[in-house]
Amino acid sequence: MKWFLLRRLGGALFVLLALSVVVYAAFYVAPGNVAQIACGPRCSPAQVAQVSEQLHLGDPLYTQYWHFLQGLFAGRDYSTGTGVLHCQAPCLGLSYQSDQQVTELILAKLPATASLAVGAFVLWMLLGVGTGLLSVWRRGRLTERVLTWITLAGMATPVFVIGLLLIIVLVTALQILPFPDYVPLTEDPEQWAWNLLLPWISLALVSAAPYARMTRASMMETLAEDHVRTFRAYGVGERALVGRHALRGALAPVIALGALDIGSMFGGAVLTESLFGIPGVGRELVDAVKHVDLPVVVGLVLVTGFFVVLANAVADILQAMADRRVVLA
Amino acid sequence: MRQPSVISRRVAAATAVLVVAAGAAACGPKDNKGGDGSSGAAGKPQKGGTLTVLNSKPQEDFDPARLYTSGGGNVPSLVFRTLTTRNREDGAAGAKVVPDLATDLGTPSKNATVWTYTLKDGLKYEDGTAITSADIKYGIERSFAAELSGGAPYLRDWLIGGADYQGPYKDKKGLDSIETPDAKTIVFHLDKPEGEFPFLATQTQTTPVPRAKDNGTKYEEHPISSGPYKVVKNEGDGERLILERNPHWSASTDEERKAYPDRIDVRSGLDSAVINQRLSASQGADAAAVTTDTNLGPAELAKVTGDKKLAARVGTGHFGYTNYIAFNPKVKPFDDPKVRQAISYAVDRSSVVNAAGGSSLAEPATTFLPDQAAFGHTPYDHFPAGKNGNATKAKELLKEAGHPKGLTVTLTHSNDKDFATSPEIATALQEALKKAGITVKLQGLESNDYSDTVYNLKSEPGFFLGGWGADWPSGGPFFAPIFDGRQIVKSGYNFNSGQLNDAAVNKEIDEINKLTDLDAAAKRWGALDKKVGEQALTVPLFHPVYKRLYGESVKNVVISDWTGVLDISQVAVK
Amino acid sequence: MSQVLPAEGAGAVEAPAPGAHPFWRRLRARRSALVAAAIVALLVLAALAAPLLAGIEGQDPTTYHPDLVDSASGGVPIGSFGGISAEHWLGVEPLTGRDLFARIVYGARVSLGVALGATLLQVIIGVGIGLAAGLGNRFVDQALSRITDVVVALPVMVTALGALAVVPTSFPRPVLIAVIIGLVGWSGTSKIVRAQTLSLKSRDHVAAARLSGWGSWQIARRELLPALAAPVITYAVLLFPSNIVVEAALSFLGVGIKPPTPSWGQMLSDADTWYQAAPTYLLIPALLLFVTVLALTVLGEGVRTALDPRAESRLRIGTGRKKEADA
Amino acid sequence: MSLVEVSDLSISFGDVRAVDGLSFSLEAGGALGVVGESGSGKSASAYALLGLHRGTGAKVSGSIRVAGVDVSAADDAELRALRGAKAAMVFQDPLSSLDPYYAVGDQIAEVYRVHNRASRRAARARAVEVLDRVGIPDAARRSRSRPHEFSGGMRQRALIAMALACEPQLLIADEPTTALDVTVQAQILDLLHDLRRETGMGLLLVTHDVGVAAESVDEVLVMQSGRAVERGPVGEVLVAPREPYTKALLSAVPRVTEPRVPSDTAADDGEVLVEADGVRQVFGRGKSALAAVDGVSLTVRRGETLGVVGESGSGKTTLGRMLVGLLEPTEGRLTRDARVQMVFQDPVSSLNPRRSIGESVADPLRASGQRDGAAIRARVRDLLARVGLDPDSYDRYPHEFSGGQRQRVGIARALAAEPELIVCDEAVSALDVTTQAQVTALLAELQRELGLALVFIAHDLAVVRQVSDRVAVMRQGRIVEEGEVDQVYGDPQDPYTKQLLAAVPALDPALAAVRRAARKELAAA
Repeated sequence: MKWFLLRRLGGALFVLLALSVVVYAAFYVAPGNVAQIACGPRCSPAQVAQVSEQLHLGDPLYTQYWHFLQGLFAGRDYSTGTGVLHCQAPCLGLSYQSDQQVTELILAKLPATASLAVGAFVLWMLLGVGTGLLSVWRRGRLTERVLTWITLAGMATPVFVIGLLLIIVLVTALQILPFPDYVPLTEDPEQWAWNLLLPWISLALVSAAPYARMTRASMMETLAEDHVRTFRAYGVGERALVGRHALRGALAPVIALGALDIGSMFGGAVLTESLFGIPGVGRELVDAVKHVDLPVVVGLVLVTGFFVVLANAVADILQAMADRRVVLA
Repeated sequence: MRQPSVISRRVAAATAVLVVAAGAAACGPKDNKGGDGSSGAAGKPQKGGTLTVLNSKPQEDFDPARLYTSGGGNVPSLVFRTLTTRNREDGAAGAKVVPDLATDLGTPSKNATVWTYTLKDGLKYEDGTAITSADIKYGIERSFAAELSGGAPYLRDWLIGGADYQGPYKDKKGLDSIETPDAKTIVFHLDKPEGEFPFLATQTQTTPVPRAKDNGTKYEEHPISSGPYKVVKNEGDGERLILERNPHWSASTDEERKAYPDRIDVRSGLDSAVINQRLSASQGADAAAVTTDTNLGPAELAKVTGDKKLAARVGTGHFGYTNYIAFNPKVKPFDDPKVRQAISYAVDRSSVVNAAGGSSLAEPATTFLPDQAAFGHTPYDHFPAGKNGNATKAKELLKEAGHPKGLTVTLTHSNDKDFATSPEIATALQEALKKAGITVKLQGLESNDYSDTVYNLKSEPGFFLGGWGADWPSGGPFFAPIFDGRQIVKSGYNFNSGQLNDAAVNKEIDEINKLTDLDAAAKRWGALDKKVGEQALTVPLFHPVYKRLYGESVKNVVISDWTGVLDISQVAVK
Repeated sequence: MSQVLPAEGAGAVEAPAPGAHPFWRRLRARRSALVAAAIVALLVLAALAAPLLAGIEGQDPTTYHPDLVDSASGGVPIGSFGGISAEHWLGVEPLTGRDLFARIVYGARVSLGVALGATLLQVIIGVGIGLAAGLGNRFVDQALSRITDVVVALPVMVTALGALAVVPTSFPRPVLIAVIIGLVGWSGTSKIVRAQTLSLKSRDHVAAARLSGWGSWQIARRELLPALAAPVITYAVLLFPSNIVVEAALSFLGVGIKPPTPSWGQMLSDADTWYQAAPTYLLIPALLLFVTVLALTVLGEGVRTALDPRAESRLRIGTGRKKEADA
Repeated sequence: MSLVEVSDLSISFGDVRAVDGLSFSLEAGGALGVVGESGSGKSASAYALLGLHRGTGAKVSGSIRVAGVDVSAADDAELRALRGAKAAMVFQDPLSSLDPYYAVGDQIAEVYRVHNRASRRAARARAVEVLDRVGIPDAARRSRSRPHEFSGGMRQRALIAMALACEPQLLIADEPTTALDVTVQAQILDLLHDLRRETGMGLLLVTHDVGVAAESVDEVLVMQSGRAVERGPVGEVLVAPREPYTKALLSAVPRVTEPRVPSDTAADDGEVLVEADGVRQVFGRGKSALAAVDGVSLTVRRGETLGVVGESGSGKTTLGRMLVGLLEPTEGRLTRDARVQMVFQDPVSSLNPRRSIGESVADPLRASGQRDGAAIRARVRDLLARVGLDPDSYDRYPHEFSGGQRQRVGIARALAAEPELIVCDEAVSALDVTTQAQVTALLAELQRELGLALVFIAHDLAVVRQVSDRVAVMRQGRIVEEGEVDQVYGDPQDPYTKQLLAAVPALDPALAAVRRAARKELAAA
């Protein structure tokens, strides 16, 4: 287990560093005069040159990257004009656009994204697993066929289509829900939930389908396994068979998938955030990329990557813990 | 992604320079101008209450040195007083410049190269200390520091020694061309006559900054207020800004700012759709809400138009801005005036206006200067295209130019969905020119790439969509950067896309700049525009119109032609 | 980083009996799959015959009709249901008055074409990398797996924007989008192929082929590729609709297909704000996208069950992640 | 009334009729062995006794009474009351038959509580009790382990303990020892024997292995294609079978006690084809490294057959793969001066299901550079005929053949490369005994004709004795004993060899009893 975690950590570090190199290289060749952007459109060439020097934009790529790494592991100092701003490790640098520390900026955006992800996760897990179990319970009957079609429809609908349709129906026509306007949980929990309901539902509807299908398939497979047969042959009732002996094994891959999905969603559900105007990580990424705000992009990619990698590891561990036959080595 | 607001951070500013910090303008509906000059909820405006401002763009860089505003901006103007400021009145009257910290608009020397200002008595910061002319000098000097870049270029261009000055952090000695003989007097020495200096003095760079409180790039977190409100909370780099009354501000020294609400809560980072949705719902705190940066998009306008109650809560503003086609005559075939004229004839302004959001959001333009007296607007239409373009005339000209079989050209535009230089406009032109036998290929660039490409002499395409806005309502900053031969920038952003370097034009610009009678100057700008228009270096397309919703209990809505947006220093919520 | 994807050595998909055609028989037996196939065929035909169809209608996708929209009220189409009429079968676009039917059929070309190209690329890269990782030694496998991890963690948005910025604008945009989606989305295929390869590699008939004297390449070609066909096709059929969604998502976010080329996602993106003023403008591409993806998914299901009735749980298909296009 | 009464039982799965008009009965306390080759319907019949076909879509007709319950008429509750309490079942694969997520003791307790009103604690105590009874050492502690922490034999004991938990009148054992090594098999069979004597429960033992039946039951029922062929006391049926099928079956069973007919091709001075010198094969690295083969030296000479015998995990398959070159030894020297080929264990996976068998057989020809299609086809036809297949079956696919036929195809493919040595890795283990006999006969014939050397790897001591000239006994990656086959089998020197040989079930029930006693002594000593 210890070795497994260590190796995982090493792998994750590699992936993250590789990601940052890729992004650095891509943006280095990308057009967009960063110094001019940072300085403002009417800056004189001399001023642009000053800004460029201040941001170390004239340095070769590897030097810039080295500074980035230094910041990441040791922290970096920036001049405020009258003094020095120390950006503590892990320092992802300052945004070209707003001079804000990237770490602070991302931390400020994370709660919205996390709210979106966690709520949607809970909803789609309930919906997906519930639907899956229901269709196993009612297998071979009309209910199962109807559920199969509903899940297929869910899989076929992009989140922005479902979201827009829900806006038309729930916001415009029926006026049941407000147009989402993110309110921090700390500010007003009720409004927080009320405003996020629409995005949650949208995400849950499109995301639940694979879970329903997986739950169903996995349950069917597990119910056919030898050990379930054993307990059936010993007079154990169907309910106990499903609840005690099938569900646990069947849900392991479902939960692992859930971990993966929520992990990647922590990196920003770009579409949902854009559609509903939720000020989260995903929207920030779109914005930063459009404005060649390299430190923010790199920071966000690293954070996103971190969550993906973390989710993968968690998924593996969950699966292994659920299934003791798998040895973590 | 909702329709992006007109403003998207500093970057987009290249095309919408001024719109950026001022927040786009909205003057009272044109047809509604005669009345008492203000609209909004009925009843006498009273002090008190909280005004909510719902914005998409955060008030980042809330530092007077870094702000690029027209007339001191909207939210910034609540905190930062300047030497002069804009007249807070509806419509054309609002396009005038009036004194703020200073007692008058400044005393020019004979040739308008030296400007002297005297401060009013009893001016205080939020901490009760007195405002001195040295603080104004220091504030201006700060704006030269590379750390605090972002402001307009004029101080650098006009002040003697400004081009080389690096700001007070690197250069402790200061800028000699600003003198403060005593605590109340400040004198500016310019390297050439500038009759419009009072306009420049409205920008936040002339806000006093006490040297002792300056902490560089961190100053934006809590800038020291000289205005009616002070910053009590600044979260997320200007995403949430809470302003409360500054007890040391005195209405007796400030004729412009009404400052009715007790508290101003600026919430930004909101999606433009959310802002408009909330304003139209006008629920709870949103009833006392306005926006200073989010227009109604065409789709939203369509919805609002159908609802009388909502329509009554829409402010309409005009702001000096022109969207146009720019030519680079160094690129064939645009070196041939006939080709440029042919295109001028061929454009279908009604399609273009539709693509820009329809006739309520855009007015067709045939002049480069905006349709406002302050700019000295002189009507002309040298190449009458009518409503839908004159393809016949265009074809004739093309034939004369030696292109009897038509032409194939590339039109560069931005990929932003901003209804200005966006693909929709480009496609509308593509369709119109097709009728005149001109095949247009579209080259859409991402916004940064677009600015870098079209505003750079080295990469400037021959045929592209551009836009230009006023730093202040006058011909100077509107006309000169585009047509003054000495403002062709070799490295860096160049806005004289037509690369016009005509001695006569340059000379006339210099002559007008010497005038300190701004009305007289305006007339000459208008005449010059008409003259230069003959060269067909640009094809003016339309002037945008801004529509803004405001909450139900918002009173005293004042929209000047300077900013085009309701002035929150005038708004009352009680 | 492993996936919930096929557990290693979970047993390669058993071959369907060659020679006989139980695949077609099983596929035909599913009525839903047949209906879906018919819809897909119709869409493909419509896309191929776009100029013809628009010609029959008498419209084209680019001509502006400024007279068909109400300019003063923001450019709403004049007439009910977004200006549906005998001349404009699905109405016209707000602001421009362009014909929606023509844009829809031309848009189908782009949406389907991009998705097809992207899917092919994903399959080719995925099979290549997966095979190499499965057959290669420990080092090769590790290296390729790490590369796969990086690709998995790379947001498609960043890649798209990076590529859009670097590649000259003269490069055809739909091709570029297909390439980007292809380059970012092959990891699923490669993981399946790698797992299957590892499983197949341990099979005795592969050992027998080695003893017969074949080299690695010939073994891959003769013994592995045919066995990989079923799982890969199965996966690819489901990748296809999800690629349509990714293209739509990119266009929706404004980093995909550029006007005036119509694509469904880009139309949706334009229609986004019009849900109140001109609902048909939004509903038409939305429904079409829905029907297309649904039909393709149902068809994919059919193909999958026909190819391998037992594979249900092994493949992880179209997760929320993919939909989010954040992969 | 009999404990089990089955009359006219028929079971069909879709179009396939698995059991066809089967009738038998078992008295209380009796032990019946149901013996048959694969597909004879023996397991399906056993499942029917507990009504396990219910809800699977299988059609069951006829009457079944078990411990007084009419299984076909009983409702779900009655059936559940029967299952586990009155009749309990032990399955073939003990690992997959236990729930991997729960401790073994908990699983037994759960079953106990289904049928008895008992507290959790009491149920756990009962679980420990039965675990102790089936010989799990330190049962209280081990009851908290999960199945994967047990060895194969322990798991089967645990399953038996579960069966014992409710003191059933009938124990149904479906191939209870097939997945186990021969020494473990002997222990389990002895355990079953003891339990039966002690508790007086009836035993229905389903097995393909006649030897296993001989060891454990009083009566046998021989099944073929869903029908009963012969039934009688074990001593009679196995010693003096009446029916031809039974006779054929018994004659095909290799006997470990029977000396081999010496082969005429083997010669001590034959040319050395393969020589291994201290070869090792290590899998994994660091702490998890495992030496599958740990220093083996041997030689194979032209024309001889070397048997390699060992239990699972002894390294014999790894050794075989090294001999043909599919694996490179981690250490040691291996010289190969001959063309070698291999015949694999699994007739399903050893042929590519997507290619016709002709193509598979032609592989070595094509790989060696032959391009002439007609010549290849002709050669393949010869080869197919040589291994006893229809030469015209070139274009047919593996799934159209039976296991034995596929193994013949595998042999033809090996022959196509004109090898001098063929390594047969458990080449007949997956086959029924009758087929097994045919294939071994074919191999012997080919060896005689072509002067081939064979390395015959198997876990079945009897088969190895039948075919080999020399034999090597492997254990934990090493050869513990090697020598002339009759000498090793007749007079084993190594204690492990002795143990192995003692564990082999005898076909003669009388002998089986003697050997059981001997095993006891050996264990006690």
